[in-house]
This record gives sequence, C-alpha cells and structure tokens, in this order.
Amino acid sequence: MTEKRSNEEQPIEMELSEVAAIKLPRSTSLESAGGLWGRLRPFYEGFIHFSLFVCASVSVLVTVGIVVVLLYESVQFFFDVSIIEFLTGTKWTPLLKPQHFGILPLLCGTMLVAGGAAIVAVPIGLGTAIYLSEYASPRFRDIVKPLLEVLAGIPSVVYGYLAIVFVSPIIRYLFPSAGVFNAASACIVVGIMILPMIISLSEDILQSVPLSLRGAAFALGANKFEVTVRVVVPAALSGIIASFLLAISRAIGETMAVTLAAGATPKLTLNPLESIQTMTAYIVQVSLGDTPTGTVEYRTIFAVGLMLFITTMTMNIMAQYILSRVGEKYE
Amino acid sequence: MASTPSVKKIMQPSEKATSGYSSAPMVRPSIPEGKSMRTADELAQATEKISVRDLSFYYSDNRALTDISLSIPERCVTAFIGPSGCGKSTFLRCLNRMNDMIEGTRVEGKILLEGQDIYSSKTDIVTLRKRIGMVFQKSTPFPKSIFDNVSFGPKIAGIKKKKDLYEIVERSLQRSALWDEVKDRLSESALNLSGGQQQRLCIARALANDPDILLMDEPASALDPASTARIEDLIFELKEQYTIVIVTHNMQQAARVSDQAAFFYQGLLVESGATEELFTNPKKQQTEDYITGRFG
Amino acid sequence: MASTPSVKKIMQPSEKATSGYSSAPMVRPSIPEGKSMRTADELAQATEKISVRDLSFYYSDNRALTDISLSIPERCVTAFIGPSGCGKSTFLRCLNRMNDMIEGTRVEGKILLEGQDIYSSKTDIVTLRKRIGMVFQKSTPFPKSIFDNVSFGPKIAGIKKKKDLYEIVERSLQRSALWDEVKDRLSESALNLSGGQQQRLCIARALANDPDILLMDEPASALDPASTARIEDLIFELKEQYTIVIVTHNMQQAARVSDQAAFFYQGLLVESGATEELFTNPKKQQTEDYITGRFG
Amino acid sequence: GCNGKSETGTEPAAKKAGTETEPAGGTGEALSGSVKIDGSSTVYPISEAVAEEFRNVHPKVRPIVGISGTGGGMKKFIAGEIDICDASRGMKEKEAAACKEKGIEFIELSVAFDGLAVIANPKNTWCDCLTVGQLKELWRPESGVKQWKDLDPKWPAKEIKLYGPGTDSGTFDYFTEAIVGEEKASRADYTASEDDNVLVTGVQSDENALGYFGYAYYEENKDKLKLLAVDGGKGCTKPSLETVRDNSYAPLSRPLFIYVRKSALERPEVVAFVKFYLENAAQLAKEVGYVPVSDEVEKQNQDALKGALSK
Amino acid sequence: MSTKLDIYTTKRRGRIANFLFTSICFLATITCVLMLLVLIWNIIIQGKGWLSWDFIERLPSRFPQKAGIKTALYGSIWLISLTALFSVPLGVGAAVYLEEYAPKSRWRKLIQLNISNLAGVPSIVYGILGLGLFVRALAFERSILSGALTLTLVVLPIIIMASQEALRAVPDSIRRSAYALGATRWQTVWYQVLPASLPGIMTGVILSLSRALGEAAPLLIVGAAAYVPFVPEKLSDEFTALPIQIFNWSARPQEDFHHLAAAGILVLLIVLVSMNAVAIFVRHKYGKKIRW
Ligand SMILES: Nc1ncnc2c1ncn2[C@@H]1O[C@H](COP(=O)(O)OP(=O)(O)OP(=O)(O)O)[C@@H](O)[C@H]1O
Ligand SMILES: Nc1ncnc2c1ncn2[C@@H]1O[C@H](COP(=O)(O)OP(=O)(O)OP(=O)(O)O)[C@@H](O)[C@H]1O
Ligand SMILES: [Mg+2]
Ligand SMILES: [Mg+2]
Ligand SMILES: O=P([O-])([O-])[O-]
Repeated sequence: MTEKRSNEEQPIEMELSEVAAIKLPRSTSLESAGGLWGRLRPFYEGFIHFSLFVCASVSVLVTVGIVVVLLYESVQFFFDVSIIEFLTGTKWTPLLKPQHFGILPLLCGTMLVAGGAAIVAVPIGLGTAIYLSEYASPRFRDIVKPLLEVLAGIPSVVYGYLAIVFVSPIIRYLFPSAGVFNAASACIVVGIMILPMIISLSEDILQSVPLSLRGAAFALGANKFEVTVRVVVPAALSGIIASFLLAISRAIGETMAVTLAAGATPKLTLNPLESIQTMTAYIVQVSLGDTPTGTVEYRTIFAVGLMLFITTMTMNIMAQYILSRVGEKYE
Repeated sequence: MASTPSVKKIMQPSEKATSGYSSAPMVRPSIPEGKSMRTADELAQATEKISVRDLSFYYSDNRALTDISLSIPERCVTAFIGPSGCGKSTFLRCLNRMNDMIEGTRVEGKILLEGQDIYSSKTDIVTLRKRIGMVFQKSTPFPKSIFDNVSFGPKIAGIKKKKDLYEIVERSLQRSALWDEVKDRLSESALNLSGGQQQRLCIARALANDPDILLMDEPASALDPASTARIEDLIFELKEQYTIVIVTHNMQQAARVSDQAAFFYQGLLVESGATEELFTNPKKQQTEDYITGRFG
Repeated sequence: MASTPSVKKIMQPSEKATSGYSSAPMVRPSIPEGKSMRTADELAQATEKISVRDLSFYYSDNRALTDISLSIPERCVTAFIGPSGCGKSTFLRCLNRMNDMIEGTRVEGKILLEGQDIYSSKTDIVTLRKRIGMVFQKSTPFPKSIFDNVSFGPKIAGIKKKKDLYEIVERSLQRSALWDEVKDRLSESALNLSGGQQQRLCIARALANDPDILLMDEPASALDPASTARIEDLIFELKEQYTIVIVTHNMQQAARVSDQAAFFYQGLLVESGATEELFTNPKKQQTEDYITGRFG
Repeated sequence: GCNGKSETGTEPAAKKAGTETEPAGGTGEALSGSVKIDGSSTVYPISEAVAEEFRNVHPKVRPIVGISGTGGGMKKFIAGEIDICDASRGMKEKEAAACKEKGIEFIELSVAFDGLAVIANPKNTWCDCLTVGQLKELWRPESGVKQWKDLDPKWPAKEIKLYGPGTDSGTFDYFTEAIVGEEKASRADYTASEDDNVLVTGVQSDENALGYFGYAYYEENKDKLKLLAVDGGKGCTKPSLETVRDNSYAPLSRPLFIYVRKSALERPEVVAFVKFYLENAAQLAKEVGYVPVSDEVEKQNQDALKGALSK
Repeated sequence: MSTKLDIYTTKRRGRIANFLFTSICFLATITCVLMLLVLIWNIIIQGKGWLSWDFIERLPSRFPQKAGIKTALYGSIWLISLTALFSVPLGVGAAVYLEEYAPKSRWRKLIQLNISNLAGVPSIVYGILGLGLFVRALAFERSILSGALTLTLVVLPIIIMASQEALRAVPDSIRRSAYALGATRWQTVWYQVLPASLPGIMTGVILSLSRALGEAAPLLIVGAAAYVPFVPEKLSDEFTALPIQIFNWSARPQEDFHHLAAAGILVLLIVLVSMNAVAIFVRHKYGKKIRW
C-alpha cells in the first residue's frame, strides 16, 4: 500500500470505487477547471462580473451626466450673476422684478424642511422599526409593515392637501401667528411621507442582526431596552443610517407636498411658522413653468441644483465619516 | 505498523502533569488541595438550588425533552452528558429561559429556583438571567471591542466608573485565562480573536456579571489542554460560591470537575446522581455503554 | 475526600472500548485493521502534496505567522496542534486562500500544491477550493434546509438530477454520522440543529464536494465520544484517498489519527514530524511541555 | 353655473355641437391619426372639452392634450413636437422669431376670454372695490403697503395678507403686466401657489387676505369668497360673463389663444379638429367657466383658418 | 458573592427605562398606523361614491360623472412594469457589484458616495436629464419608454442602497462557507447571499416602486400628457399616469373633481397594494426562515 501510494502520480479518481458513483467534475491543474463548463466558466464569471460592473457604472454615468449638465449651465449662470451675490445674498427673486439671486433663503428653506422632516420622522420611524422588529409579534409585523409601506406610495399631492386642510389648521390653532402656508406643516407631512423608508429599511436591518447576539445579551441579564439600544441598534447602525440618508434625501427631493404646504415664498428664516421655499420646489417651479430656456432665470435652476448637490454630498460625506467611526459589523 | 509504544509514551508524561487536561485521565492530577468532589451523601445534604419537575420541552410539534425531573444542588458542579442532539443545550437553555427567544417553543412542567417558579408569570426574566449566567455552545462575541464585550454586563448593571469597569474586565479575563493574550488589544474588535480566544472571552463576559448560577455549554470545546485546565481550575474555584452546570462531551472532564452528573439520551434523562457513583457504578446499561464509549 | 478510586474505575471500561474516544487514550483502541499510522520513513517517502515555504502572514500590521515551512504529504493525516491563538486556524486558512476574504491581510512566502503556487496570479481560486475542502472551526450552516446545505457543493459543480443529489447527500451524511438523526427532517432548516449536529453537517457538506485535500479545523470539538470516534474512523477511511489536515486540541486525537504532526506556538512552527516521533521523542522542550500538558 | 356639474344641462349642447360639425371634417369615420395639443393650463379645459367631444365624431382620431404652461407649450411648438399650442397670452416676439428660424408657420386663433378675479375673505366688511391704482400700489415691487389702512385710511389697521399665483403662471404674467405695467414686476412677500385651489383655501381661512386668480375658480367657490370689484377708470365693475366679454371689466380680462402649425394642417385629422374647435369653442368655453369670444373674433378665426387651408 | 435577588422582583431603574422605551416605541407605531388610517379614511370619505367599476373602465372626461381613469391606470401599469423591469436588475446588480465584487478601494467609496448623492437629487432633475437623453438624444420621443426609463433613474438609488444594506447584513461566514465549497463568486451570490438578503431587497423594491407609482413631476417633464383618450398599446405610445390625472383633477376648481381625485387615489392605492403584494409575499416567505 505504501509503495502504491508513493509511486502514484495519477489523480485520485481511479481508486474511488466506493466513493459515489456520481463524480463531480474535477481538475488537477489549478489554472482552470476541466471539461467544457470548466473552460467556459471563467468567461461566464467574467461576463457576469462585467454586467454587474455595468449596472454599477450606470449610476456613476448618471451622476456624471447630472454633474456635467449642472456645471455647464451653472458656469454660464455665473457669468451673469456674481458668485458672491449668489452665495451671500439674502433675497431670492429671480422671477420677479427686480431680480435678486441670493441662494440663502432657499438653502435655509431646504434645511428647515429636511431638518424638520427628519426631526419628525427619525424618532417615530426608528421607534416603530424597533417596535416592529423587537417587540411586535410576527403576525402584527406582517400586517403593519406592508400597511405602512402604503404611505410611501401615496402621491405627494395628497400629502400637500393633508397639510392644508388638516395639519395647518391645527398648527394655526396652536400658534395663531402661523400662516396658512408654513414650514412646520410641510415638515410634518414630509416627515410622514418618508416614514416608511426609515421604518421598512431599518426594520429589515434590525431583523438581520443575528439572534445569537440578542441571546448573548439577554443571558447577561440585559433587559429588552438594553439589548436593543446597546447591542442590536449598534450592530445595525450602518443600515439604519443608510435608511435615514435615503429618507432625508427624499425629504430634500420632495416638491409637491412642500409647495402645497409651505407655499413658494423664499424667505431667509428659521421660523417654521412662516412660509418658505426649498431649492427643489424652486427647481420644479421653474422647470414646469413658463420660463424660456436659455435665459438667466432658467439657468438659476442649474445653479440651485448644483448647490443642492453639494448640500447632499456634504451630508453624505458626513454620514460616511460617522459610519466609519461607529459602524459595527457582525459575523 | 501499530504504534502502540508511541502512545504509551504519550501517556507517561501526563502522569506527572500538574494541571488536569484531557490527555491525563489516569490520575486526577489537578484538583488542588481543598477542592474536592462531593460524595453522594454530601450531595444529598446539599441545599437544592434548582429543582426541575416533569419538564417537557417542544420545538413546535417536536418534543425535545420529555418529563425531566432533576435536582441541582447549591455550590456543586452538575455535568450534563449525552450524545450530540440529545437535548443537553435545550435543557440548559430552559434553566434561564433562553428558549423563550425561539419562536414556537413550549415548556411543560416546572423549574423552581430556590422554590420560586421561574416560568411563573411573576418572574422577572431580567433578574433571573442576571442571577443565572450562561456561556453558549457557540461563542457569540458582540461586534464590539474586547473591553466592551466583557464590561457589557457590569455596565448595564449600573457600574459607570471606567476604573471599576477596567478592574472587573481585567479580573474576569484573568480568570478565564485570556488576559495575557489580549491585555494589549482590549480595544480591538472581539471578532478578530481566534476560536478559543472567543470562547474564553465569552466565559469572561459571563463571569464579569458575577452570577449566582453559571450555565456553561461546552466551555472548553475550543481550548487547548492548558487553557482547559485553567478553566477547570476556575470551575473548582467558583463552585465554592456558585452553583455550576456544565455540558461537556469529555467524559474525563465530567469526571474531573463535576459533583453530580446527568446523562441524557434522546430527550430523556436516563440517569443522574453523584458523579462518583454514576461513573463507577451506573444503574442503567445505557449509561454504562455511553460512558465507556461502547455506544454510538 | 479524594475520589481516585472512581477515576480508576472510569478508565477501566475504556480499555475494552471498540471505538476510540478521548477518554480512552492508554491504548490505541480504535485503529481498525489495515488503517495504520505512517512511520517516519514512510512519511519521508510519501509524495509531497502541499509544500509551504517561508510563509508569513499578517493581519494588517500584526504578524500572525512567521516563516513557516512545512511539507504536507499525500494521503496522510497531518495534525496541527498548539495553544489557543497560536495561528493554527490562520495557517489552515492560508492553505485554501480563505484568508483572502479578510481585509488588510498579507501573505509572504509560497505554498505549492503539487508544485503549483497557489498564490500565483494564474491560480483559479475556485478550482483550488474545489480541490481543497474545508470544515471551519465554527460551524456555519447556510440558512437553508439540511438537504440544500449538503447538496450545495454538488449542485454548483453541475450535478442536476435530484436522484444523484439525494444519493450524495445521503452518503455524505452517513459518513459524517448524522444521517440517522436527520433523515426524516432533511427539508428542515439547518439552523435548527444542535451544536454537534451542525458540526457534522458541515463535515458532510465538505465531503459531498468530494475534495482532494480536506482541511478540518477541530472537526470534533462539539461531538460526543461516539460521534468523535465515527469521525475519526471517517478520517482513517478518507486518508486512503485524500490528504487530510486537521487542527485539534485533543492530544489523544492527534496521536490517534495523524501521521504527521506540527506544533505551533505564537505564530511559529516549533516542530513538525511524524506523529510517532513528535509525541514520543520531541526535539524541542516546548513541544514536550505542550504535549505533556506541562505548559500554559 | 357653467361648471359641468349637471350632466343633463350640458350634454345636449355638446351632442348638438358634435352633429353640427360632422360635415366639416369630411367623412368622419375614415379619419385616423393623432392630434397633439399642449401648452397653457388655463386653456387646457377648453382643449380637453373639444378633444372629448371630437371623439364622438371621429373616434379613430386620437387627440392628446398636455399641460406644460404657455411657455412650455411654446418650446414644444417651436421644436415641432406638437400640432397645436394652447396659450393664455399672445406669442412673444422672441418665440415668433424662433418659429421663423425653425421654419414653422402658424396661425393664431382666439378661442375665449378669461377674467382675473380679485377676491377677499367674506368677513372683510370694509372693502368692496379697488382701483387699478390701489392694486398697483399694493402689488408693485418694493411696495410699502403693509396694512389695509395704507390703501385707504378708512380701512382698518390690520396687516394685509396677500395671495397670488406662482411666478410661473400665465395669470401672474398677465396680472403684473396689466396692473403694475411690467411683466413679472411684483412684490415678493406674498403667498404664492401654482395651485389655485390652494389660494382659495388660503384666502378663505384668513380674514385679512386679498388675492387674485382665474375667474373660474371664483365661480366654483362663490360661497367661500368675496369678489371685489375693480375700477379701471369706468367705475367699479365685478367680473362676470358679460363684463368680461364686453371688455368693461378692464384691464383684468384677457384673451386665450391656440396656435396651429400650418404644416400640421396638411393632415385632414388636424383640419377636422381645428374646425371642430372653432365651431364649438364658444359653447365649451362657457361650459368650463370662460367667456366666449365675440362673433367678430370668431369670424376672424374662420378667415385665418380658411386662409391657411387655401394655401 | 453576589447579592441574591428575588427573581420575582425587578430592579426599578431598569424596569422604568425598559417600560418607557417600550411605550415610546409602541406609541410611535400607533402614531404611524393612526396617521395612515386618518389619511386613508380622509381619502375614502372623499372618494366613496365615486369609485366604481365604471370609473375604472371609462376614458377621461370633463364631466365628473362621466370621467374615468382607464387611460391613466393603464399608463401607470405600463410604466411601473417597465420601471420594475429596468430598475430591479439594474439596481440589484449594482448593489451586488458594490458589495460583493468591487475591491474595497477609494474608487468604491466614491461610487458609494455617488449613489447616496443620487438619492438626494430631486426627481425633477432626472426629468430634465430624461428629456435630454431619452426623449431627444435617443429619440424615444414622449413615450412610455422614455417615462419608464426616467422613473428608473429616479428609483435606482433607493433600490441600490436598500439592496446593499440587505447584502451587507448577510454574515460573512455564509460567503466563506460557500467559497470553501468551491463556489464561484457568482454562485455564492446567487445561491446563498441573494436568497438570504431577499427580504431586504424586496423592501427596497417595494419602496422604490411605490415612489415611482406616485411620481408626477419628472413624467410631466418627459411629456406625459394630461388628456389621453386611448389606452397605450406599445412602448412608443403617448401616455398619462395616475398621479398626473389625480393632480390634474385636484387642481380643478370644481368640487366634484376633487372627489374624483380621491377616487383616483384609491385606485392608485389598490394598484400599489396589489403590486406590493407579490413583493410582500416573497419577503414574508423568505423573511421568516432566516434567523441566524
Ligand atoms: N481576523 C483577524 N484579525 C486580526 N487578528 C486575528 C484575526 N483572526 C485571528 N487573529 C489573531 O491571530 C492569532 C492567531 O489566530 P488563529 O485563529 O489562527 O488561532 P488558533 O491557533 O486557530 O487558535 P484557536 O485554537 O483558539 O482557534 C490570534 O492571536 C488572533 O487573535
Ligand atoms: N431551534 C430549534 N428548532 C427545532 N429543533 C431544534 C432546535 N434546536 C435544537 N433542536 C433539536 O432538538 C434536539 C436537541 O438539541 P440540543 O441542541 O439540545 O442538543 P445537544 O444535546 O445540545 O446536542 P450537541 O451536543 O450536539 O450540542 C436536536 O435533535 C435538535 O435537532
Ligand atoms: Mg448543544
Ligand atoms: Mg482556531
Ligand atoms: O398655464 P398658463 O396658462 O399659466 O400659462
């Protein structure tokens, strides 16, 4: 037996009398598998790799497209309007005479609505996600989660009217100084609108934290609150933050509800009881409106778009930074 | 081509070994002075810590444990032995209600901890689990730093001061024989530890919580003989104050560390009793077969 | 209160045991006829399957392995032993390039499989891993049915027919001594298995793939003596055709199953050689200390 | 109310319109193809009504009506993407020039009149009529009017809350042009919304509100709003079908147009559609809340169309 | 030695925090559900009596009693199907590439940042891009195809980010096990990682298609018409969509149209729910088993 073994250079297949009659395809070289499939496999894998790469590239191309368009038109815009005025001006009336091109009111409006919506949606959304994932019975979850996802599909016009006929009167009742159109009601309805993003995505991520981690914490005498806050949520943090990002992005991108609820008055104010306008709402107003292309008025939307892009980028970079500091990855 | 001589040789050093590890079963090498196995009589006299009465356990429709009655005495080590899949872990998890986490499970019968029914609706699971610590079969470090892993329990118990925490962490890691290896990397992720290191980390984590009863599901399965010996020493040390339940596949280990042993087979508790007796003079043939390795 | 007599008694049955399990180290009880340990001479003559040359391995800046050179002979069982955290798993993972998956790691040196450098850019990792099966230290079943777990390898290797797959699954589970326990619940989730069952499932999964070389990281750590014996028998059976590398903490197991042993300490390969020799007559004091349990 | 609420009231008229026009497009059943209309949101209801009726006559022809605002419609018209452009103002010189450059010839047809209603909250007891001068003082850029008493000392010292259409609507352009005298010249601190229903809600819930928007919206919300008269020099006049049509509600009544691409008129379905449009515009405009054009204008329209077709 | 606690008594501090936390989470959930109910109740009150089979069967009309939603409904179904067809493979593919294939380099981080940024680009900008790219440059004209492609761009970041998170949640040990069995990267992804992450991916799909269904502004830019009296039959047909029809109705002065708009919203919600039902079913089916 010893001899046999030492003299043998042949691959092992020969001796496998008692090993399965079904042989798995096998090769002895490391460089490629045998058989037709073996030879084709690298190409197949390569093809898939390439296809997936193309998929990922689409988003890059779209970004490049958007950035190029924004930059190209913005540069022309800044021939006409001084960048200083744009960045520091406190009045935004490009469509009115006399024209003013200070982006600050729009920026402020955007912050107000996005921030307000986040203040509404983040605690409620995260709380709900935690409840559904950690406390609720599977039955309850299976009913409520899809139900809440319906919130994501209700057209924003509906939210807009909800703001006007429902939320705004309440706010005006509580704060008589508020206008019919006010940022607060926009924050609330946009907050509601982005809830399902936070709830559904966070809930999924919380669910995928291994049970064994929870078990380990429970075994140490942690109560549900401690398990959730100290183990589950930190382990799911990257996903939760991603859901916040998506939701806030949606809040920033929202127009119809914001326009209906908060009006279309660019105003440099942080008072949520006043009417404001966001960058996005302005872009929609111009691009769906009457303004002829090629004019300065029309180009404002690209400058505003660029500003918006920079804003969201800052937010995302900050989020990435935070994640890189506090993210946990479980096995 | 038999290599019997070599194996003989292997055995020789173990006879002079000073700490008990699995290759040295002939003598009980490592029971330090004053640490000793309780006799059957002593066991009978010991206070009953946990009393299990007619416990049956179901995974959905599947009965995993059938009518188990067992008394676990205070300040003793009880070992659960039995073939893989016989329900040892399931039973262990019943003792601190970890099975509650698995959906669709059902418990029948009673488990009394110092006379109080742990499955009563009045039971506060959190307090229960604070008192009954557990080391799982599969080590599951939190995806946090080593320090945070060990200090988790004390932290939620309300200890805030960094210094106190550090002291507890150091002490626990030292007891679980991990300190020397990790003392310079306490802030590194616990997931970067080797298998055996993770296991010892989990032991340290349970110790840091200072429980009253300690359930350990194969706490030395991934450990080398030296570390195993240190964990066994630890068990000896702990049993002066704590009640310990250990699951092990290693008959020598069971014989070495436990005062009482319980043999499970297919969800049934076949036999339980003082280790001394169960190993020397089992009442059931099944037990005899199992501990002598005749069966499988 | 010493219980020496009881321990004596425990040892007696093991002498008549028919399958080798850890409580019976005095004789080599379970090496079946015709399965024998290779002598040092035979090892020297064996074809070299894997040749490791000056391998160093880094986790980021941390060197976990230092200048390891080792020859792994064909159709032999090589055992890696060493204290927890010494780098055994790391080394094992180097052999089938599983470490590639961990970020920030770096390999220096060479590993040749039948003369081909597995770290060469020409190497097809998939083919490599098909040939080099692996059982991980922590069992990680796929979150699928038991059947799907075991049939995964054959399926991706192109076997489509349900009947063939079923045959492979049955055979693999039988070999890993799990079949009887799970044959009625093949479509149940593998996550519902007990610790030892999961471990055997992972062994079956690796076997189903019919690899050329099998790396097993403590394959019996969660198994009872009987199952351990069956896995060891399996190893004996397999080594007629396969090259096997096993990590174990159990000195008896290493002595029983391996032809060659390698002792690691703190990332260094302290000594390697025929099991016979390494266990009876180690060249280094460290080795001697470790296998005799003197150290730790 | 010409609001289309009562089916029985309007149906026969439309049917009649349909039967009358049958000969105009030749043998109706034979026609197919599509007619693309886009542009002003103000004109949209008329075009939509025409398209809907037209399908009773020529079911195979597919009239498609879009809303992209007058300016947006013009862009598409210049790009040759549509056949007919709805407009709530006349074509601007720039746009005409662009058409010329692209070689697009067109005819302009005036299809209805629209009045802008100036409205206040029903609780407003003090104000019934505003002069154009007051309106200008109120709406001009940098206007200093903050309270009602700034307009008329007899009025209360309460802050005026202004509501108006968004800067991108034809209505805004027209109002600023007619009142302030320069297109798009307006104060900025008013509550703007592109959705007139929202303005209705705003004025309705604000005692000190004042706003303006299309007359049709007032018609539908009469009970919630107070219509103010405007004095354009000939005394206070409130908008109504009559005052808008006879131009006595000046200067806040404006004509609505459609522009038809001449080359599209080579297609019989477009010809049929445009003829049908002109024949029914009066009736349908009324139905949707606008004021039909005078007979004189209708005659001009017919001539323009004939002229284009005869070429 | 540890002080013995009676297992029937809780430490108050922990209990209060736990109780508060649970209550807050529960309240949050109830708030959400209530808000949804109020919203839907409002819509139902407004739309009831107007929603009928006839309403779904009829073409648009300027008479509220005669107006139907057929063309918008068909338009939306076309759009949403096509959008799903384009965006799901593309989005999941991109996510798979980023999580499973792309080397963890600076470049990957950059792409990641890109995608997060894209999620914040307002849909109208995609409309402008779609108009330039699909309608004009690629000459798809103002067709369903252009609309669907534009919507695809709008929802792509959502699908990618949600899928990425789902993929990331799959433990590495699963991948390692598969690789160790000689699975290729793709086999690992296809047979192990994707099935395990399916529930999360489905959530992304549900959320993004919901958004696509309710989106109006970019469609208006790429040329959805308001009055389309025929049902689209091919990719190149003109179209309108539910949210556009709803917007159109709700902007009209007549009260009756506002009721119609509510009825239209109900139709949209029905489409939404039935569309999501499939995804929810998948998520439910797979979501249950996988608890490691
Ligand atoms: N992913 C990782 N990142 C950083 N360090 C690691 C990682 N995995 C292991 N190590 C370290 O490398 C060393 C060797 O680990 P390895 O897992 O190879 O040990 P081992 O010999 O298998 O131990 P055990 O018997 O406990 O499994 C240990 O100190 C461990 O902490
Ligand atoms: N979550 C579960 N769902 C359903 N069945 C389960 C579950 N966990 C364990 N089982 C089954 O219950 C039985 C007992 O399992 P248990 O884990 O208690 O075994 P064990 O004695 O600990 O075995 P081992 O020594 O292998 O860990 C086994 O047959 C196992 O397959
Ligand atoms: Mg177990
Ligand atoms: Mg290891
Ligand atoms: O749509 P307009 O009528 O405002 O141009």
